[in-house]
Amino acid sequence: MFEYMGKEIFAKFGLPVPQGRMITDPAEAATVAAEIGKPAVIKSQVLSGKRGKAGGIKFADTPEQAAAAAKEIFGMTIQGLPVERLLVEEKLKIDKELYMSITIDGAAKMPVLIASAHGGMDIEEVDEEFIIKQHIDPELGMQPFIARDVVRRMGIPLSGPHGKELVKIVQTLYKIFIQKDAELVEINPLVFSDDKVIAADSKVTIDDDALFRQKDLPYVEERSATEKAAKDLGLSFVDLEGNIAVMANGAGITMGTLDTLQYYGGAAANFLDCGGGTGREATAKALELLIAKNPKSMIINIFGGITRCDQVALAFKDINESVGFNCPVVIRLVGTNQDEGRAILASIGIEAFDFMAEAAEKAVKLAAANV
Amino acid sequence: MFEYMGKEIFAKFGLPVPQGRMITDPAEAATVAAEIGKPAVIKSQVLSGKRGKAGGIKFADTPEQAAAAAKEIFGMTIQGLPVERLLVEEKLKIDKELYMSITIDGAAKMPVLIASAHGGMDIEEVDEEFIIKQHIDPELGMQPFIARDVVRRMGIPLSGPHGKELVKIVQTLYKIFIQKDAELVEINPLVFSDDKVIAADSKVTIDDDALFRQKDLPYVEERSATEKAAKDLGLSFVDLEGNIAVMANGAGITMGTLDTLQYYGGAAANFLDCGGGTGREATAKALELLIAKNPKSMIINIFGGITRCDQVALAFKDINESVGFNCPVVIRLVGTNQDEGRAILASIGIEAFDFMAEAAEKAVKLAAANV
Amino acid sequence: MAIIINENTNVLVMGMTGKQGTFHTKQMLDYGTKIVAGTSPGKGGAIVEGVPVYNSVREACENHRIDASVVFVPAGGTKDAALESIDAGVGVVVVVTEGVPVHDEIQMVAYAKRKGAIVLGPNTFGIVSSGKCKIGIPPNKYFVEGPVGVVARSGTLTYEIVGNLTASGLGQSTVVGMGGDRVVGTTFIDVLKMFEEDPLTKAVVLIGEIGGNAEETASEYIKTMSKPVVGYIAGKSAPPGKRMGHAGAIIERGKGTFQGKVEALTAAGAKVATLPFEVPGLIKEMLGM
Amino acid sequence: MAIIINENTNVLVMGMTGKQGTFHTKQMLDYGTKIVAGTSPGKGGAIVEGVPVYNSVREACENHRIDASVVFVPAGGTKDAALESIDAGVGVVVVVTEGVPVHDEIQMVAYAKRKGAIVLGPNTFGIVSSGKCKIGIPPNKYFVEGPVGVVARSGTLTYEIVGNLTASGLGQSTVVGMGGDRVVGTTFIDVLKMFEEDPLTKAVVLIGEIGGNAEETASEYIKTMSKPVVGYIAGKSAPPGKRMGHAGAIIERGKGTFQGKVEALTAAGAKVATLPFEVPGLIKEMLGM
Repeated sequence: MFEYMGKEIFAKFGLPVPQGRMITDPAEAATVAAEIGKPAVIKSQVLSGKRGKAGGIKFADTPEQAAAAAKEIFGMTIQGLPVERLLVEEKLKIDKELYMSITIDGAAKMPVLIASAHGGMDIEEVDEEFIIKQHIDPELGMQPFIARDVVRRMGIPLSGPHGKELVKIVQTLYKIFIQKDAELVEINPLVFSDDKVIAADSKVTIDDDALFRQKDLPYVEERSATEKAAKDLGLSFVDLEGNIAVMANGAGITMGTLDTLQYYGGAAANFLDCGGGTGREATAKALELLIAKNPKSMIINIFGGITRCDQVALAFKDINESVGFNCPVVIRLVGTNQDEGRAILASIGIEAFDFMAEAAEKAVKLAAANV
Repeated sequence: MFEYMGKEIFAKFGLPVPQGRMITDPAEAATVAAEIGKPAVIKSQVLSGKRGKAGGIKFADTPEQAAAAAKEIFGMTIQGLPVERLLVEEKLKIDKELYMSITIDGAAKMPVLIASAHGGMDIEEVDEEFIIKQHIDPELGMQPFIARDVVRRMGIPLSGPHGKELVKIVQTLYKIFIQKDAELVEINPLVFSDDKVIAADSKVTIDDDALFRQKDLPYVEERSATEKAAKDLGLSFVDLEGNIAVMANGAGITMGTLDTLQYYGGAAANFLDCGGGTGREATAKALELLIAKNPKSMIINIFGGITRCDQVALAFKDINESVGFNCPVVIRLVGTNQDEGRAILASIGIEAFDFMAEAAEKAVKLAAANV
Repeated sequence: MAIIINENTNVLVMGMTGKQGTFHTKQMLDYGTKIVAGTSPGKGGAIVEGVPVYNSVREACENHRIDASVVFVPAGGTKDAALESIDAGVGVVVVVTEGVPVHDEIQMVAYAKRKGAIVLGPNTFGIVSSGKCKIGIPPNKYFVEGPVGVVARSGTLTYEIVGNLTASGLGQSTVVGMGGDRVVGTTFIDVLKMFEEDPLTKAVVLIGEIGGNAEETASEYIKTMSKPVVGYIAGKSAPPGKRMGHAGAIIERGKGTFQGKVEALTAAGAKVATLPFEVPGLIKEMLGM
Repeated sequence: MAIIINENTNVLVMGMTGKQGTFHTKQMLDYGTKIVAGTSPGKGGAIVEGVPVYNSVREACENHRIDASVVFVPAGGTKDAALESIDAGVGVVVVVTEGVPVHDEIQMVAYAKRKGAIVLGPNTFGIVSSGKCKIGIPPNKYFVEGPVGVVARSGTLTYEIVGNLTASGLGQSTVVGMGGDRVVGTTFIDVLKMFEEDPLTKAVVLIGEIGGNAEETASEYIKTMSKPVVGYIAGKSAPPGKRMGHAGAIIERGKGTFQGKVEALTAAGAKVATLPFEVPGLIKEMLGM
């Protein structure tokens, strides 16, 4: 989710954000800067950190300067991502930068709030002694006393305006985290600006698995076209750097296949977990995705449980007869309906392997030979 | 809270209620009945059950009949309460009457949902075997599975339209109960009307102690003028049937004083707990409230802890010198600053008792003698 | 011995800088209570009656061992204060505040149960282990050491009866106020069990009142007790449907009557006093004194 | 013996009338699992594979002793189903469903902890006490009785390794799937402790993967174990920042790396296999076979 989207959510929950708004036309920058009526900052909206270092954040004292800065940033490419949106907002007077986030601690099985009076940099770069970690009992929730104690531990006086505002911000941030099914809500920096406390940046990540009940949230596609196509088939796909296409059934065995390829000196072009119980048609479509990547060889590694070997073999046959394979293919096929599956493969002259290691070694050799 | 207020809350949460609205002018009845465009029911809005038996509920097939019925009911007195508001709503086709409520079980220390497929009468009159009681773990809340199981136990098929609607109603009712700080939310009867399930009546009681955070709720004063005046002083007052005015400090000792009066053949005119630490002025005002009731005698029973005996004595002296007492008064005064208090009383010729029983016996005798 | 608190109990006062908190801090210190810390958010660093004030219970716990806390925070913040103590691992939380919303009471009691904390109140006078430790608001002078355990729903009535006991030469092991609200943290049975096991306690006084069924439930346990129990139930003359001062003191739909409670206690072998001053005599009778 | 489930475990299938529920009911029955009931709200009274279907877990519990349940309910209703089983007192809840919102997982795991229930998953293949009881979705044929306990985050990889074990003559006491999501009900340590105490188990295979720190934490316990442990960690070749199929399988901010896990396991005295097929040999080596 882009910074401006997170800030829109923050604002909706009453969390203080700088005055301003997002534009998709750099020509609007002057108008927004004039509306603000103060020095402005123009921030490229891309899903990457390090925007500042890449020149994607500029300041402007006048609407004219804002227009010039917007023109300069718009269309830039930051870490491969084109800048198509800008956030124009008031330039804050920054007296102090803090850090605050809530995320999920898988080991503790509960949310954890991380806060520091030292913000503005990556939290990993902050000395451990200045980092406050507070787990939140999911059945108790974020009670006011927890928020107060976090602020106290940050070393901010509770009696002052900043302390009082921070106590509210902690509670609001948790409310957003819960109500929006977030995996992460982060404010860095959270700034003291005179008596105010303002979220100068925002990072909000929503749990993909909860999108079905968060339909009003803006959704930003972060996947490659192939990843998205696989997702639409209900499969899990990740682009990798190597040249051997991989399909296996199950996340663990797919990783294991990748590792085995590496062991034999190869490198996978992708991670493709075709899951459990995927049928003939979806499997065929998944194979097409792999072919489109022009790999040097391909390994199909199936340990059939719910997945039926005959369905995989039929999908292979379908593709072989329609688009055809553009590289040598190695198949390892064991488990449910193994004999039927192998018979189908045999009918088109393919012999399946019994063991994963053998199959992987062969796939590496074939890729190396395919120059 | 009046029936129509409860129904307004129900409607706001999406709980189905009959079409219609409240009127304070009987002349509007015809308009509302015409808006409804169906046979209507005109219901007196008073804080009492038994409206039906008292003639406070009438049916009308036409707007003209509605006007006539409204005229008849408006201004009636039901159990001492004048009818000043009417609810005009559609007359429901009633296929079945059910009961549903959520209240607080003090012994279990959690909310309890009570439901029955046999509604329309007092729940006390329903056979125990037809009553479903489901406690709700306050940290777990009303999960859908609980709602489904309640409906299943009510004997309503979950697959049918009534069952599905009831599952939603159980959850909505709990949401109202929690969000509105209710002590009781009750729907009796909850009716099946063709495929619909509709709340034909409503009873909602809000926790007085939570009114500070429920400011948007309508508030209906149910106290007598004296009870309200005492409440405004921070004291607890209840009108009773007898003729001996009572003031004591603490709910338990006040009850104990009432019981002791009864033991000696007397009857208290009121319960007045002047609490702990009430000062001279408030105590004096409380005494005025008692005097205004024209009792035959009065007992002041103070066991001073936080309450200081001198303050009570001074309040007594103040009243004695300003409005004066209109009946004989017995004072029992022990505890904090006892000597100072007694000295003040002695200065105006009053001797305080040491023991509650003696004082109570004396108050009863004085009341009997005061004819 | 005594129950729940004793001479080694370290006490934290929540809302210490408020009027009530400051006043009762002094009273408790006068009684001999070991008050080691107080809290008042934003006022950390202050000193009240010689006791240091912290911003949070956790901060207090970083500096002291806290065994019990007492809450003098206004009703709107009471739930938060009680949860804070429970969350910090304080084992005994005495909630004096009146007028706490009942839904808040439900939540704090549920959390206390989960964390294994004892909550007295809300709306309690507190607890006194006579001569050792007083937490709450009772007047200091009537509570002297002795063999009688007292458990009650109501404050001043308890002082009345404790005063009678003391005047009759019967001191108290521990006097426990459960609180007058409908939802409170501790039941008669919880306390009776502790008295049954406490070597110092030889007899128990149960001070109940109309409303609810706490006394009836307690009677089931009293049947099994080895120690004599004397009851007193307030509200015999109260009419049904009227709330007598305490949120919990109301006869509703025919339940919670005086008669029902007296019958249950009597059937369980307890003696029930008709008037408060009769309690010491019944105790002596049951103890064969 | 075996851990968590055995031949006497009575199993309830939640979502029994769905396609997945019906298919795996048959598979589990074929394996010998005692499936005594199923649930499907609104379909109470139906019979699936000879097993009665009820409207709720509570209704099923009114008619059967239920020791464990398995959840085949779609992701949107999984939390409710798991809570329902836990609430009814079911001691072992196996949540097969994938794609459950992580906030729902947090809630169900918290409630399970409070109620003392064991939750496997979400996103687990389930659990097999070989030859006695299978709950979940693994293929039946590879799981045979024997001395090796297996605990894993991933399904098919487990079948692969179990297949290798069985082919090498090493049967399994119990094979436990913890689930591939970031928040799951059971940790490696929970399971390792049970294996350590289980007389049938002579050695343990821990199948981990990149992401999180479950393997590192487990290593601390492995140091204290009397039984040999062989590890296999998937994801050696995975680049940082990429989620490898499982929500939990991601190297974030330099944490959860293959190298870190292997080092921790090795330091704890476990042997770590480089490729899955090496596991049986290492087990035999450590058992002196």
